[in-house]
Amino acid sequence: MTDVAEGSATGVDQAQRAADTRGHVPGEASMWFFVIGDLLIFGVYFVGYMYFRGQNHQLFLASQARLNVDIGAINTVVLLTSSLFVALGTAAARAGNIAAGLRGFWIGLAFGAAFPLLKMFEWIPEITAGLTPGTNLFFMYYYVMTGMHLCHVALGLVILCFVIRNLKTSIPPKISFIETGATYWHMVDVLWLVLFALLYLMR
Amino acid sequence: MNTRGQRILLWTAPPAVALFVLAYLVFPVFSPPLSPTLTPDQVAAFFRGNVTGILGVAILCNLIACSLVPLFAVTAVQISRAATSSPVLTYAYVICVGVGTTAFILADYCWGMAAFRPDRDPQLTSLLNDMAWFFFIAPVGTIMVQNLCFALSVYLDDRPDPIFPRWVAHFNVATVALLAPSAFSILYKSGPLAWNGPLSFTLRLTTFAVYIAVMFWALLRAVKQQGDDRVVLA
Amino acid sequence: MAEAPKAPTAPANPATSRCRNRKLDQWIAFWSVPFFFNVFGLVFVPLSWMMPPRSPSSPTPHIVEFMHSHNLLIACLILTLAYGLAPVSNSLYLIQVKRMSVSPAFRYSMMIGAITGAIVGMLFPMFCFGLGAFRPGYSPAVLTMLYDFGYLAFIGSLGCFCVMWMAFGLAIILDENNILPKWLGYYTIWQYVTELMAAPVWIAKSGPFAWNGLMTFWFAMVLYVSWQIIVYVCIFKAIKNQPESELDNAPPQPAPAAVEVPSRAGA
Amino acid sequence: MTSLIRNPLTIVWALLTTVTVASSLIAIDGGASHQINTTVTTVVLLIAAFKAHMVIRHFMEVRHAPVWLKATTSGWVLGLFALLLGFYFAAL
Repeated sequence: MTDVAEGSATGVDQAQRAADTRGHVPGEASMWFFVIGDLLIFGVYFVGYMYFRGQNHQLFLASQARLNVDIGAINTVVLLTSSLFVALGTAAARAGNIAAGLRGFWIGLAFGAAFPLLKMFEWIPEITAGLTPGTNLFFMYYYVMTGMHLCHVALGLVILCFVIRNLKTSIPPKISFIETGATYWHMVDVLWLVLFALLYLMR
Repeated sequence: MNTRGQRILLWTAPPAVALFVLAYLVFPVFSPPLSPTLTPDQVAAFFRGNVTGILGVAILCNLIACSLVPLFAVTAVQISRAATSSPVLTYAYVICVGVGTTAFILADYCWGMAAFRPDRDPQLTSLLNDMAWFFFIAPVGTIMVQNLCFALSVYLDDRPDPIFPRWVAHFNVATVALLAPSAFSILYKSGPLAWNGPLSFTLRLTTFAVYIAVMFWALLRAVKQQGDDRVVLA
Repeated sequence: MAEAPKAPTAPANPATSRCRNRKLDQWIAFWSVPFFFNVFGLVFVPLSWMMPPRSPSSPTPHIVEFMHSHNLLIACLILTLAYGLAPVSNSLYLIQVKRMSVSPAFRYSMMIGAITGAIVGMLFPMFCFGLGAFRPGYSPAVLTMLYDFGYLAFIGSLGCFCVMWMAFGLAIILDENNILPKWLGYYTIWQYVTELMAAPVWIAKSGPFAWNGLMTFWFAMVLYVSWQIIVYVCIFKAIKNQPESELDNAPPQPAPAAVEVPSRAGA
Repeated sequence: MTSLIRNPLTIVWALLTTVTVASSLIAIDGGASHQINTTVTTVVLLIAAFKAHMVIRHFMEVRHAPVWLKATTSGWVLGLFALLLGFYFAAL
């Protein structure tokens, strides 16, 4: 993964200051292709959920009542905090403060790792209570969308580990790769914010 | 890198062929081949009456199902020596071998499964028998493409001393034409194209036997000529 | 172990005596792809109406009637003759991955994924449909099982294709020879992630997550078809742009004064 | 530590956390009977849109990005939430 940024890193670094006035694409442009694509794919899922919810409001409301809003809200804050430290770490690394950058990414990784754990505390009681994807359409959406999101979280944690390795081993660190990893992680955050509103909160 | 390994692998083919011939000769389903027009009850009765023979051959074929793979693997190596621009034909050949061999194994499983519990519902025994025949006779698509890939690599090799003589390629194209009719066994329950008919069954198996013999000879010759030439790994 | 074909930098021998197209093998393999996919599409949609998929919850008489339609047999026949071209279309990915600066493990994973995928995703479901039409005497219970088996194996066979596309996407992203564009690698990764979303077809019998559902079939199909077309366009460009000197059958370099092509030197 | 607190990113984070808690409370208060509640839904979705916008702008640093990226991401947020609210109200 670290090799991804190799080619363009130095060039981007030097060009970065000059380009700041016109606007700087954080991370690699090809990664943005992935991020926007992913946002669109999830967008289709969100709109599909809303459409099918409209067909059967009562079923969705009744099923929604069985979710654990507390863990959902805690998870939202956990991801937001993780994103904050990743953003702080990125800014520090860009400013040349490697130690602060590493600290930011480590704390971000720790908060990020708490997300799947909390998810398990949420899912396992639900599954043992008989609420499986086969229960009804709401729970199918619930498990598919949160499951997909969890896959993204897992991939994001792996990417954060590579970013930390990059910060530790390469001097100077490859800023474009760090930004790419951070961008992906924030996208995971954005998707969760929408999921939280759609699955847990709306009435 | 000398060619000893290739020669060893090639010589595993004759004993494998001998075992296949043995399996063919003692397999009750093939003497004569079961007619597709049998009713489920007749099929079930046949399987009840021949449990030992069918299970014995199913077990044997389970063990030797992949034993011709070394011959195909050596063919793939020789294809990759041809003067083509990329290993595309080698890769296609290898994937085709994997798919074709698995189809054969599935056929063997279905026959074994039918004989394992012969007092099963006749409907299911008949279904397993049909499925076995489908997998055994019909899926000629991969071996056709496989032989075409081989033939193409020979045709495209325009060096003055090609690896294979031209007629081997012509022969491979001819086998493609001769194997194609057995795909039609899906459509017919009687006549020459049914799975027990002369075109689908006899012609197909004869062609395959001759093909293996010819390729064995051609590969022996090619490996011998290869000598110390290095092979580029695909 | 990275086997980047170290292309000799000297320009190709201008006196290319043999005027035929050196990449003929790649082009023949490439043009079999549109042929194969068209046959595939024609057989599944207008000939047999296997696709778009019928509902998993359709009443048994409808299933029985569908499984008895003679066109399923003809579809099965055509596919049996043509399915050997699927390995050719897969080997086109493999030759491009071979040119990349990544480990051979990537293309070997893809090769194994292609082998297993062709069996469980194509040959087996095809025969499930064919068998029902072949012998009209089967009981409705058996026919329903074949129907389920056919559709679930066809639409719900995930792992083999996932490993293939994961290896393909990663290879593109990690490659340093720029054989295929980087964004295609990311595109492949999200195509692969969407494929995971087909898992609910094993649970839902109706609605958007059934095997004929809006999410699991239609949405995945739109993504897949556009991805597949773009991949082949990129592969077309990659074959076209491959320099002559990098080919396995590149003309012998004048420098070592080789008398004849020793044995596909150069790669 | 003071630099961390005064950092604009931290202020954004504090804002986001506050609205998260607020939207959870609104939902719990307003939807205890699990009836359709258009006010709660509208507020909650608008808060989510705001949060997504803030994360994209500030954490993803799209604020400093070229116009095409700003337009695409804002277009996604606007389009998505317009569609969500549209489908929600259309089905009432």
